[in-house]
Amino acid sequence: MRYLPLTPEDRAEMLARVGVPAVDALFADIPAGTAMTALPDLPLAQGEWEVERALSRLAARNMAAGSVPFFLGAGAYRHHVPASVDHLIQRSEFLTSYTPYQPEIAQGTLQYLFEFQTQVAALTGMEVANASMYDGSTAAAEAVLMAHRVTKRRKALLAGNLHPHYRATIETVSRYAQDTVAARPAQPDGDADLIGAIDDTVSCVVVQSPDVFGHLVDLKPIAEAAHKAGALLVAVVTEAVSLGLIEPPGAQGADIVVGEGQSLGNALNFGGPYVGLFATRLKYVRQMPGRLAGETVDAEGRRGFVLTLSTREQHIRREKATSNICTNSGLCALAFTIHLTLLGQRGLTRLAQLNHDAACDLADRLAGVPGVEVVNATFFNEFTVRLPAPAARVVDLLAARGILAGVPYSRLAPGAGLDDLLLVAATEVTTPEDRAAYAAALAETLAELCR
Amino acid sequence: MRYLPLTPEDRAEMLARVGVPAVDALFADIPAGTAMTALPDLPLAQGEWEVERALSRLAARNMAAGSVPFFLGAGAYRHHVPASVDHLIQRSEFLTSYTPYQPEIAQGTLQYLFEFQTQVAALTGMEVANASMYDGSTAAAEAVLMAHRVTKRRKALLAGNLHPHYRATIETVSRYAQDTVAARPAQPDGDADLIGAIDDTVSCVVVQSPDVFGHLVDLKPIAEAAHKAGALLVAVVTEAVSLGLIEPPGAQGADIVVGEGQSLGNALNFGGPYVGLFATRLKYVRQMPGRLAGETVDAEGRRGFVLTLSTREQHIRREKATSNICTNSGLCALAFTIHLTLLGQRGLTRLAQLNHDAACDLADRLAGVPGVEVVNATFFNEFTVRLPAPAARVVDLLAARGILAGVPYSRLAPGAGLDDLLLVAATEVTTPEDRAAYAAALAETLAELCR
Amino acid sequence: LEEGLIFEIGRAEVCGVDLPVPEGRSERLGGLRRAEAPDLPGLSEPEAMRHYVRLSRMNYGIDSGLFPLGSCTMKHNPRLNEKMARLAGFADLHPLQPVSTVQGALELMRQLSRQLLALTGMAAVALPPKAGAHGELTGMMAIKAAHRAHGRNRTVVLVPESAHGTNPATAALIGYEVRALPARPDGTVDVETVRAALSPDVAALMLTNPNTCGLFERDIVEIAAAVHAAGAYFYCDGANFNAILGKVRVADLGVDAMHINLHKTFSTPHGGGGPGAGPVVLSPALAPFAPVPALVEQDGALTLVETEGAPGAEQALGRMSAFHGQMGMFVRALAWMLSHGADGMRQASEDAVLAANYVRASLMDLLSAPFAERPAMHEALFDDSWLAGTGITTLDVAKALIDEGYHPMTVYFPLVVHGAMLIEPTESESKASLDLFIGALRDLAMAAKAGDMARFLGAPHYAPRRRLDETRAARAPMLRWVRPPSQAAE
Amino acid sequence: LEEGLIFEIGRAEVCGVDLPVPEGRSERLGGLRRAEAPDLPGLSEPEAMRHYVRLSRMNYGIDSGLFPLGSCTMKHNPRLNEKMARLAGFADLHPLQPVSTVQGALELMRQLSRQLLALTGMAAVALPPKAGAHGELTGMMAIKAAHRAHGRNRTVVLVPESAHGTNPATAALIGYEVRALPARPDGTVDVETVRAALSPDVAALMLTNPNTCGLFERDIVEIAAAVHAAGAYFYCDGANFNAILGKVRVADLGVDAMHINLHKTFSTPHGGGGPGAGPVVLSPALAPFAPVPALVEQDGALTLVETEGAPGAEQALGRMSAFHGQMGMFVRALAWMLSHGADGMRQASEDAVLAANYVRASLMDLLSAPFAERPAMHEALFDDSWLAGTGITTLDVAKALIDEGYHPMTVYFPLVVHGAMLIEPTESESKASLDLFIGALRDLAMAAKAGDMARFLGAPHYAPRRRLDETRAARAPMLRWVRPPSQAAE
Repeated sequence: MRYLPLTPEDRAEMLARVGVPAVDALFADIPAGTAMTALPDLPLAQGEWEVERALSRLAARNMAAGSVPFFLGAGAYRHHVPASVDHLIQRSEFLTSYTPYQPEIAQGTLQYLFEFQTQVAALTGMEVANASMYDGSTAAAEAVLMAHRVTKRRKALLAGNLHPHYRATIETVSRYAQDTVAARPAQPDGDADLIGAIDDTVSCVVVQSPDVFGHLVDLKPIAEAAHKAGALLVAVVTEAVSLGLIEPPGAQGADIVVGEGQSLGNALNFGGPYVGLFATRLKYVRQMPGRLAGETVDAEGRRGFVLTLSTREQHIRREKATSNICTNSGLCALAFTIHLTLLGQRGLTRLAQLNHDAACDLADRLAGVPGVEVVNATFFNEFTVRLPAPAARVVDLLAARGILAGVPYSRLAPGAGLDDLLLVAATEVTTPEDRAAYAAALAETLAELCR
Repeated sequence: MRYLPLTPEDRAEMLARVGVPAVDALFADIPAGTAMTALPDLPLAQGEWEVERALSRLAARNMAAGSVPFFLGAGAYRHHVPASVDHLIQRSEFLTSYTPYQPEIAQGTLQYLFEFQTQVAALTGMEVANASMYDGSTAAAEAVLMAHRVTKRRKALLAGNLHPHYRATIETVSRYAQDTVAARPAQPDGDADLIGAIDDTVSCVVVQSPDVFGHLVDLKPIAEAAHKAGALLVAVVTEAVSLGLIEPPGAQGADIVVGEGQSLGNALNFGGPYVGLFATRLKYVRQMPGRLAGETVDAEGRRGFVLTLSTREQHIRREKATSNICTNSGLCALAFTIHLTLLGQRGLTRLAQLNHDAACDLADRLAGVPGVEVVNATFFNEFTVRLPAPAARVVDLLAARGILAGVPYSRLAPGAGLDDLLLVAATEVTTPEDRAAYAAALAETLAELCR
Repeated sequence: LEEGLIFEIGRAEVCGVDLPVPEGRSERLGGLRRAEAPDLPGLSEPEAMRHYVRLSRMNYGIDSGLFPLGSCTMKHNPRLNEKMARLAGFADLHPLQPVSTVQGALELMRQLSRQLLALTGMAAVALPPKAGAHGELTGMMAIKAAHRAHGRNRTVVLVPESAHGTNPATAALIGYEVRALPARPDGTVDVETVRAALSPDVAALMLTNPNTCGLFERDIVEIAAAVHAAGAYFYCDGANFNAILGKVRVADLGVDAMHINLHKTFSTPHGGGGPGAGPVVLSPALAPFAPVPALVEQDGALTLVETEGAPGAEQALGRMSAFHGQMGMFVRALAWMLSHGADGMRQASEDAVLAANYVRASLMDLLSAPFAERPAMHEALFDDSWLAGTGITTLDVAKALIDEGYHPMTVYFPLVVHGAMLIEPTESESKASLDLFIGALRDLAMAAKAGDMARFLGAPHYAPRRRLDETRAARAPMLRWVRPPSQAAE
Repeated sequence: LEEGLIFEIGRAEVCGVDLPVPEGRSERLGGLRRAEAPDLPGLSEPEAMRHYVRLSRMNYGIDSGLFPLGSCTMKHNPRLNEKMARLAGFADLHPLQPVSTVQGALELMRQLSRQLLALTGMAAVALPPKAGAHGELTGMMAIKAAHRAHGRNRTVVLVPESAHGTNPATAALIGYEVRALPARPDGTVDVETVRAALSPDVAALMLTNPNTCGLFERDIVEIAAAVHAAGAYFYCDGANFNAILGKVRVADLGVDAMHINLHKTFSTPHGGGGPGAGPVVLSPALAPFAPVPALVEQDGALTLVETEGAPGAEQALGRMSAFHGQMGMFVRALAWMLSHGADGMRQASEDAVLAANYVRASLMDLLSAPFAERPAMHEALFDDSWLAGTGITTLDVAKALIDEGYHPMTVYFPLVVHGAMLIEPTESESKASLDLFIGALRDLAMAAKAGDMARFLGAPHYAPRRRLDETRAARAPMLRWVRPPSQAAE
């Protein structure tokens, strides 16, 4: 087997050193009757070429986003990632290393994590950020738990237009942690009355902007109201690129900002791995979950980096830890950092503007399709249209024509009575031809459906 | 522009240091009237994504070999290359380094070249090999020039079944170097009378085995005859994998072995880059072209490697050099070496056997197609069939059906009167289903053509 | 050459990505345009390449040498798997595309599930968890959900002292009281200890098997029976699953839930600390409570049940994250499984266990190995009693090992032995490599005993950095770069 | 840790590739089966990965730092280009597939040709040559073919003393007598020198422009006119084309043939010494003699003329190699051209030239720069007169530069100055990087003048190897590993 270097002769010599006659003697502690006598019922070893062929065939049975006009968002966005990013993250020394427990030979990892933390803080307008979380949704759930710790309250208020999957993720953890969640109903035209729902039992208000329907939310009044009630504002950003154009939550009074960083450096990957962003104010740093890289010096006084404040963490604190998380998304964070380093503030701003332009153009085109209403007055690169037919049905029909048209809201929240809404995103890789093809196909499809 | 780090401010500061007002002052030596005042008539700079899209579209207009049943050979073979090979050759330190002129910081390159040389020598059964040539055909031309130097004769005898492109390459160089080439006519059933053509005016006999039609050639009697006439035997191998199963030319008396190494580690690449193999006897080493890595020690006595015997080369010897070659195929040689290291002798032998088995099976299947005659009694992984219709026409018809059926001999040598011959190859990646599909499609196509 | 931070070497006006000039259409930002661009200096592409290549060269990876971090399973990462995960048909799929357009991806998830079920004998698998600890959380939630569904309100979870810190942290996160169980002298948990700790309050036992001392819990079947008899569930931490692939199915041991670290046992790269993937396998008792999204077959096609309570997920415990899980890791893990096959996976476990025992046997005369009366599984544990009186600590040995060209072993874990050194060689090492490593450790051990203090106390001497001041980092945390006041923000 | 050779660490029975067991069909090898397997030890995949990763870490590349090898043009290698060259639609094409199945590949070759022709103003381009020297050979053969076609038998080729060694070697290879031309004091060739050397025997002049001293040959138009007037052709060595992209078209200078190193000017990676690619552009006078295969358009489709004498290649000089050229390099070069565009290519040349002049201007006070009265093109030349009396040589300076973290410059070339140091920074370096490099060289220069011999004579001190004994290597060449007699061949 190509991955196993030991030969039968090696094994025999090693067994002799160990002093047992056969390898099964080493498994003698497996209780009688449970040790497997036959191989598992699975195929035998295959060569690289056979495996490559089998998996390539599976891959070919999917409609790759890049092969068709593509308009999906809802928390995962298709951007162009420079080839250098993917090359660099595959460097052995990054790819095959582990959590930098031994900083003297892990400065590469530690320094990029420090760079990542600084970038995330700058992007979100916050004072400090951690070294990444699993993804945006789990970061949001951790933010709620952290808000509970900070405020010593145990009830979170969720805005109605929080991504339903994020809401479900928060609700699930809360349910098992015996915390309370007050979730407002979805409001496709904007959750205008959120502030009225804030009271002094609430640990935090969780608000997404751009929200799930694409509306930009002015966080300042919400932050004010939350702070007045002794609660924290947790801002959620599911499209990191939006921060290139939109006032950052930190500047609007957010206490914790969580986000999905997939848009920078990372592929769609059918949902994972992604990279969660988590930033907060310095005063809350010891309540923050996740790993942190910090600056220090070595025995010769040279700058170096280490994992720090690990007394918050589970391998030291065990059941008293701030979170049970130990693995983060190191390699995805590296991709994020390299991509953002290549962009710099100039590139990011331009990229964000290109996204906004593409979405504005698409909105204008779709608004021109008979029967279609663009719901949003504001948006970044994603908005909602109201269709004269069930959105899921329209999406299926357009997929059959080779257009991936968006995310029906009903896919995220079936039974919410919003089956006519379709979330539509456009990014810098959406061409004018793609947008024209979409508008034309949508017009035809609707005409057929509503005939 | 993303690849150019200088900013306008940088340029201004640098110009100030240089002491000129504008960059055009540095181009003042361009003769008046010839300096370009406008940009060349070419598109302006494009982003990575635009370039990727444009080239991907061009790529999509080709029929990739792996996407269809595929049976071409004739000097370039489709094998499976392990993913680790391509990963390793893309390591920055290999990919972006140069000829190891400074051995102290190029031991990586020098050591793999030394490993390559040793592998090529073992594979061909020769005493010494160089650090690679451009490809097999140019290596063959260099071998002829070397034979002239060694024997002080200037006439090469080429076997009739040498690959026509190799023959043309040798003839071209020879024509301009004012040397003579005696090339025998192609003999699809085997060049039986080659020995009779050897005389003492000949510097070398150039024989390919397996020859262009796939026949295995017993080199021993040819070597004997050549040596008796004071000539060298130059053996040509266009399929390196064959050396896993076939007696190496070195063991059969060859004086120089040249070959195409593409089969190991390298993709088809539409013809290049490939990697030329060049091996000879130790006594001729100072007449050998190309770079050589040699073992030595450093100032502390540790083993190390350097480029050596460079007094043969053009950067020292100028017009008296053994060849004008300075660039070799370093990275392709590295791919060859890694692939062969992964295979080892066990893997190579098995790989070669699988190729032979596939070809035997294919020959049997095609022999069963009405009107088709398999010409060969012996072959490795490629053989010749005689068709009842022009091979080029049959190949075109099968391509239209999505089968790449082989190389018509007329493509290599139009006007040779051998238009009914088709060269057909099978390798380890040719599946039984591919072979069955080929036989069936060939039968149908011939039936239609000959109706 | 030292390598600065991007904030020191980058510049605001530099950009390493060429983008068209935006047309600047009518803006629909509702007055929320960012007032000030973020302070993010850029690098041109050549500068960025060099920066990160240089950083990488300050790291140590599996391809640099043996990486014996115990409990982390640093095995070979095949590049085939990287290539497969990057096929457009996997990497370039949006999680919310119509299921009709992702049938190959769903089929891959099904094949992965089948492999995991065949290897464990369990009834169901939940793929969404994004790492081991996330898998633990999912499994423990399923246990809580099951108790609730049966109207039981149990409050205590039993965890052995030797457990990974994530075990108690996870149990505490969802409101359980954690009670620690001591090990018996041979390093394993005695069924009697468990019996004594069980009560009607106990919701579950969390046990790592093979455990963090590198031993197989030989009473495990009796323990499981006792747990079940007390109406509790048995959670198994699968971090060390690598030792027993194809040797025993955890279902046959009585396990109710176990997470599987795809980045350990199935070799998806550790990536400097993630991303991981932690699917959880469940017994028939817990299977109904698996989270959404769940993969189901309907009318010959595969689909996803994405909402709790929907048909097929009536009792689902909820949702663990936004999408379906770590698809990129699924592809890599399945490629590893198909490459090894049933035979290769069993061989891998045998080789990993053999290698650990070989290391232990080769060092026992110089180092002190607790619990050595039992066979080791895939890791070899030493304590620091062999260093007594030398003035050298486990940490010093670890740092000195860096100077020998190796990554150190895991140190000070598990907590149950003093000055622990936990060595996991994995099945990826050749005998020659193991012998070199053993030689290096033997050499160090003799130097320590001979009193060669300088070699240890100042170590590492030959790394990109000398020993780093972790106390200082924690006392006055500097967690981001701050632009010096002398530089105007650009 | 030292890294052995694969022959030392590998074993005959180990294989890192899993292949099915052959069925062993009836053999058709005609008795020529190999008697003995080649002595090629194998490595498992993890061992092979580690071996070559470790070897790579003993190398220096562009991504490691500034790589100022003069005349080699070590510029940034974009990874986009690597990705594009690996698209199955390019990499997985057989050169002899029916042309109907490779129209995209042929279109790519056409686009590359158009770029090269637009940049040079020439009439035709031959893509097949596989490297610069191969391009020279092709160009010189075209010249010989043209003379022959016109019934001229000319025997002499003029080559300046400063030329690359490949120039005289190429001319000699095809039977020309090489006559060297001296340069005038400012480092360039005087048209009068050329006129004096021209005669009815002269077939061609080979001139590098910009030349190897880093200067633009300012008499080049007159030189070309003189050459043409004498019935000879003007071959231009295009190794330094990088300096003049978009600044001047060589056709306007009177050039008849010039090879272009795609691996220099157009950034296809040098790869440790290849593969390269050396297309040749030709004037109208030489265009008919371009080698086969030639790309032509027929009935709206592209096709290849592959046989000399065939329609479209009636006067072709012959065939240079088996197939159509370095397709993999064509893709990379075109990606580079499209990325830069006309504007970016001109900017690249300007930046490269500016960087070289900046380096020269920043070092002139300490080092000695011959020919400094003329602007440098894209490389800065120094000689060793500044080292006079120090006992330190150019080679010592080069090796000391290694200790500063840099690859040395080109040394002892061109031959026309004593102890030459030829520095080519390229357009890929930031000003900060140039300043660091300049600082390192200034520091070394001052150390040399201060007599700090140890820093030079023993250098490099901090490289994987100390200075290597090249004399020993050449005197008793060991060109392959030989199994020690003590080991039986396995």
